[in-house]
Amino acid sequence: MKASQQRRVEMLLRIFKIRYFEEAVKKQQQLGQVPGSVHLSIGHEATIVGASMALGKDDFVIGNHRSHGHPIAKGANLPPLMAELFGKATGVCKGKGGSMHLADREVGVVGESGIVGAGLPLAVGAGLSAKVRGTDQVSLCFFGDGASSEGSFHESLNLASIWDLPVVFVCENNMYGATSPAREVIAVEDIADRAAGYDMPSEIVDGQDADAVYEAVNCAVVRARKGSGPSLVECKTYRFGEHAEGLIIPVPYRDSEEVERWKQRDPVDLYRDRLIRGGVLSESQADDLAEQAGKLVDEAVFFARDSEFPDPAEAFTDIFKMPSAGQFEERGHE
Amino acid sequence: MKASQQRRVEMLLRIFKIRYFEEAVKKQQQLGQVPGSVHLSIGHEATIVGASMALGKDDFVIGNHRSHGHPIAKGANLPPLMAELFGKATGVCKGKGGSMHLADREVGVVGESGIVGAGLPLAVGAGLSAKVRGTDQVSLCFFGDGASSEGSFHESLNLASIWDLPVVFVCENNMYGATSPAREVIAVEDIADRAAGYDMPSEIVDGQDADAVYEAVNCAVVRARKGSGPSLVECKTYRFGEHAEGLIIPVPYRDSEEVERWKQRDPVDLYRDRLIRGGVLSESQADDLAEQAGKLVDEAVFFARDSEFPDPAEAFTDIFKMPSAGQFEERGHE
Amino acid sequence: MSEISYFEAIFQAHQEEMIRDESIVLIGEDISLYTRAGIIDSALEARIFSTPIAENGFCGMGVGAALTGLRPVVDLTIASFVYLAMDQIVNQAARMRYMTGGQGSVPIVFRASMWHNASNAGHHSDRPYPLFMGVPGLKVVVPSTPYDVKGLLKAAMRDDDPVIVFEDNSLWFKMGEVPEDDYVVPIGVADIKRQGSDVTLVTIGSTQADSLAAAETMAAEGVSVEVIDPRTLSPLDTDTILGSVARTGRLAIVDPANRSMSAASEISAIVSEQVFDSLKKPVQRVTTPDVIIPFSPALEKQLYPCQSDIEAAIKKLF
Amino acid sequence: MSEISYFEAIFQAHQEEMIRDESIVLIGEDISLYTRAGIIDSALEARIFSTPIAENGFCGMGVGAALTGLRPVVDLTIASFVYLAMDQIVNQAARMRYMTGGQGSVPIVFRASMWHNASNAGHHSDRPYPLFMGVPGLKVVVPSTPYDVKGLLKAAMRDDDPVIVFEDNSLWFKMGEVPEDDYVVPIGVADIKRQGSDVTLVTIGSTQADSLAAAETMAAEGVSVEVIDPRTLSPLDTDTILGSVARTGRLAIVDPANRSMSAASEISAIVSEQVFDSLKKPVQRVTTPDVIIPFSPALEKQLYPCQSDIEAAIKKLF
Ligand SMILES: Cc1ncc(C[n+]2csc(CCOP(=O)(O)OP(=O)(O)O)c2C)c(N)n1
Ligand SMILES: Cc1ncc(C[n+]2csc(CCOP(=O)(O)OP(=O)(O)O)c2C)c(N)n1
Ligand SMILES: [Mg+2]
Ligand SMILES: [Mg+2]
Repeated sequence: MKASQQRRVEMLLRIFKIRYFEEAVKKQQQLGQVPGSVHLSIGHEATIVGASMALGKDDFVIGNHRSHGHPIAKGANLPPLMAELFGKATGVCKGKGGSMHLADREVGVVGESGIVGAGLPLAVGAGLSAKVRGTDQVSLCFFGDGASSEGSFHESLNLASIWDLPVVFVCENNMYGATSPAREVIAVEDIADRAAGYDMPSEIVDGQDADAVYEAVNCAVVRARKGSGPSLVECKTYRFGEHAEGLIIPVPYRDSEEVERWKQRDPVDLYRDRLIRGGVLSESQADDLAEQAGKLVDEAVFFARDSEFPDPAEAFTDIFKMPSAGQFEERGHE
Repeated sequence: MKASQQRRVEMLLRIFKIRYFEEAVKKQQQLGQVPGSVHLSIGHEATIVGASMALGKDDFVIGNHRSHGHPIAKGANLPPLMAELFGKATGVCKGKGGSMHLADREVGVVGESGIVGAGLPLAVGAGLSAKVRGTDQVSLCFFGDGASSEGSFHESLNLASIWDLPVVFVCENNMYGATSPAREVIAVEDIADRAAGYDMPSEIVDGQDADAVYEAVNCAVVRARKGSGPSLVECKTYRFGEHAEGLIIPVPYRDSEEVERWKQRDPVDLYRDRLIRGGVLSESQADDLAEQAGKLVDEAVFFARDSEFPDPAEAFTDIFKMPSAGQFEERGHE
Repeated sequence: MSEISYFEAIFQAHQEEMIRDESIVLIGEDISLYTRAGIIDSALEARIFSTPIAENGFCGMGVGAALTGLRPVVDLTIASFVYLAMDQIVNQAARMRYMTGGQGSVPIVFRASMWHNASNAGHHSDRPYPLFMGVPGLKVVVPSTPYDVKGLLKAAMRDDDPVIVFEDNSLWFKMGEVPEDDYVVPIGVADIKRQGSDVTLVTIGSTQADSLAAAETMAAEGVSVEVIDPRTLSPLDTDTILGSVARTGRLAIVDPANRSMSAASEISAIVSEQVFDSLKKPVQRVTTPDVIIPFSPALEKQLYPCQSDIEAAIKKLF
Repeated sequence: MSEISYFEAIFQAHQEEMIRDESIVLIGEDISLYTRAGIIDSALEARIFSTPIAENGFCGMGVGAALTGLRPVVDLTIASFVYLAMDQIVNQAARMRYMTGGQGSVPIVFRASMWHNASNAGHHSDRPYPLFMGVPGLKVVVPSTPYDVKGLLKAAMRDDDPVIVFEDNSLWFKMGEVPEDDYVVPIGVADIKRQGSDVTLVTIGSTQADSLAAAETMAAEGVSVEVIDPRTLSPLDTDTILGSVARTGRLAIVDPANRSMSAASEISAIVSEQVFDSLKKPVQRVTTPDVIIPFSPALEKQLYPCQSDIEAAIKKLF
């Protein structure tokens, strides 16, 4: 099923939001406001938004280390996300999770994992939960080409398939896992070729085309929702920047020509132009959308910047929901 | 390539050896001579022997928990194997390994693992070793249908494929992992269907037909030896007895009709009859072979029975090859 | 009260809690046997997921289900298989609440049965609870009686945090009194199995019977031994242990795990730190030595702490 | 002698040993960078296997290769990923020699770099060496200086047993003297980094600098602190530690791991057991508290043992 025009406009807005959010994060990281290193989604926006908008509000999303975009695409408020990246108390995870763990339960983003591949079993579990509880929720898992080499990929696809769980596996295949080219470390060119080994339908789509991603994922979601089981959607995409900002990689590992070629297909421009050309919105409406997104991102940065750091004692809360006697006497030093 | 007549006779001999060995183990287990529980190969003999005889003396084999047959098929001496199962000092592993870990380096059986699926990466490593050292050795890994659900299966096949390692993956698909029917826990009927996901050739063979297994594995071995990479051979077989002798399973989980149907295709009878019908040997020659195998097994049992238990202090050796200061003061009690 | 086995107690807990709470599901290998063998009522079948052999995958599936409204009980069967699922247990189950700033709860129970002293050799004989005692966010219990295993499993299933329960295969057929009525054994509370005044003997899991027997023998020699079963190893009920040692001044810890990095080591360190001045003699650890478990009974049987080892350790305290 | 960084020392060890011994191969994620970035001579490229993201698989591959004639050095990169490969490390690498009755050797080196105090949060900040100290068959080293890391890595690569080396990311750019000539630091031998007579301070890994600084400060206050780096945690050089404590009667242990089940706990237990009568005061453990590592520097920075913590602990010993 195709997205409605209204939804497509919202998709463009969210694509803008992710792009500007990530650009702001990059800048703030360089300014020393965002501690640690950050894995940006720039280049992946069409995949992320196309897939997420094919879900309903109550559906579940599980992300990975490159997941700033996932909650945004699912409709999250930006300020708590940005504040999290700043390590502030107002962060969506109170400053405890950070860049690689931007869970936002408000919009169904259940968890994100800094451990490559670890999200896939979690997504299967969310699917199991929907099935057992008798809801029609669907669980969507984002993972990279690199993650598809982990044993957890195999175990998860098999588990989801044997019980026909409502899970959609979305591979953001950007052709590299850190510096390792997929063609050198993955025995097949298309991850989708592995779906047959789990008796699972799969589809390969242009990950720079938000509509194409939406349609493929929507089809998988419909299938999952009616109890027909999981699917694998492979989105061919590309990361425009470094593996992580704040992490030095001493030598180039991608052809600059390859990078340039992909940048020609910038998902922001592609989708903006398509909607304008298709008469969905005018150029100035598109500019308004972009401006709106930019404002929201700016506000998020201000919010993050103006928020307080958490009280050091917060380091010792949230370990257990139901604490038992005796464990937490020791505190850190000031 | 087909096996020579001489080799086929040796194959029959080894099939007999395994069958009688396992029958003896079962009996000795019941008599209390073999401690713990034992996973017998009865029913799998044609697969084990067909595959192992397709290897050369210097090739590597990695087994699993159901691996009494693997060293025998590779040409091992029976007495140290039986003594191991008795927990005696003369055992091939000095009584330290037992039934689930009958490694026998003399015949290239590098290791066997009580951890389902753990042998696959080891086999890939042996293949890597052959490649790096520039030998033409091949590494063959036996594993069950159940093991194919482990992440290690996926990781191993991918690793072997990307570097074209000389590895042959032999699945002994007996349709059950302990009490779990493959059809309920594995999303595809044929494990071989998964090979395509690793750009790997695969073949499905009748695991009760030693010649068919030999030919398929031989083909994979030739391919591996000439540097063309790994293969997957799936052998459809059946275990005639319980998952493990010495372990109580409270309810039946297999159709007795199914069990009977498979027992009609006893690999010992099938191969014996085929060789006789094919004029490879006479009935009395076949009986002689059987008798020879029986004698060797009897001798192994006597050897095991008459051997000493290890000195208790042996529990503390072989932990390290190069011990360092200070670690082993404490001893057990007498 | 009725007299039931440790094994029965485990499954009474399952059955009763599954009836009480519809969100409990069971996940594990070969567990369709539970209903087929009549161990659990077949009316509960739809909530029993008999899995492929994929420990990391199905543990992670349990975590995902726990995060989204279920209360999974995940059976790892033999404790030696925990190594395969460490990532999901440590990195995900135990950390998810914290890393999400409290947004996500992980009410999951992992069960692992320790098999040892039965010639199962190096890949099936571990007692790996110490590995999990240093994992913040995870509760670790090691029940030693039918009463405790039923009560602790029930508490674990009602807990909103992840709990890993190390059962003991060698206790399956041990009988014990269990109340007819619903009860739980609270997590984090030790039990004084025998009162005493001269020596504190902390005993973990299956070593309890030998510890109590040793206490009896020592009583005959005029030494009064207090036997404490921590039951929960994390969070540890240090109050009970420290209180006892403060009175007795003498401590031996019996722990079937390997000596190095054992629960005994941790308890020893805590006690030395907190009530050093009460200690009359060095704390004694009675453990399995640092070996891989061998197959042959001639090698294996000697390894685990037994009554005479415990008595010897107590004597060293005087 | 020349002055090089910890990072350089690591790769000098690799390069020199790979040239010395053709059977050494490197296995790990993204390590094709080694030659491409000129960290290792590109002539050695053919023995460098840059892997897919499959920790259990490639660790097991290393074990299989070690069993059949190679000497693999397997890089797990960040130490928090060890959980994924526990089965191959614990059940296979460490146990294979024993379970085969000595038929198989596993000359393998696992490397894992500990990243902490850099806002990498809960999935990338572990210091998990304690998990491996209770694993018989495995040697555990935690080098803290360029000299030690080079010498211990070389020793590990020449060892016929599996060795896991926990490097420390925060030390990468620390400089130190290293001999021009070939040398090894023997596994299992502690190093007295500073002589002293009043207090024994055992320091692990990256806490050494703060420990030495604290010792200096205390010296100014008239307290003579002996600083010992065990370097190897398993097998532990108990002789050196016990000998020192027998002289000083006072012990503090600085360990960047979480408090419960830390190396500090084990050392405390051993010391209390063996030289109880020498101890004048309870052993002090200076550790990271039992928390998951948070992302925000406001939460994280306070957690690790620092100089003032160490000084406070030393003061408690009087
Ligand atoms: C288990 C594990 N191994 C290794 C890493 C280090 N690491 C972080 S991201 C990454 C690459 C992931 O590649 P992919 O899955 O393709 O995602 P991408 O970064 O390309 O979006 C690696 C190796 C990790 N975080 N977790
Ligand atoms: C990691 C692990 N999980 C579970 C087990 C328990 N177990 C032993 S054998 C077995 C079934 C294995 O099935 P399969 O691989 O098909 O081999 P088969 O026994 O049928 O020959 C199971 C579940 C184990 N030994 N290791
Ligand atoms: Mg990628
Ligand atoms: Mg099977």
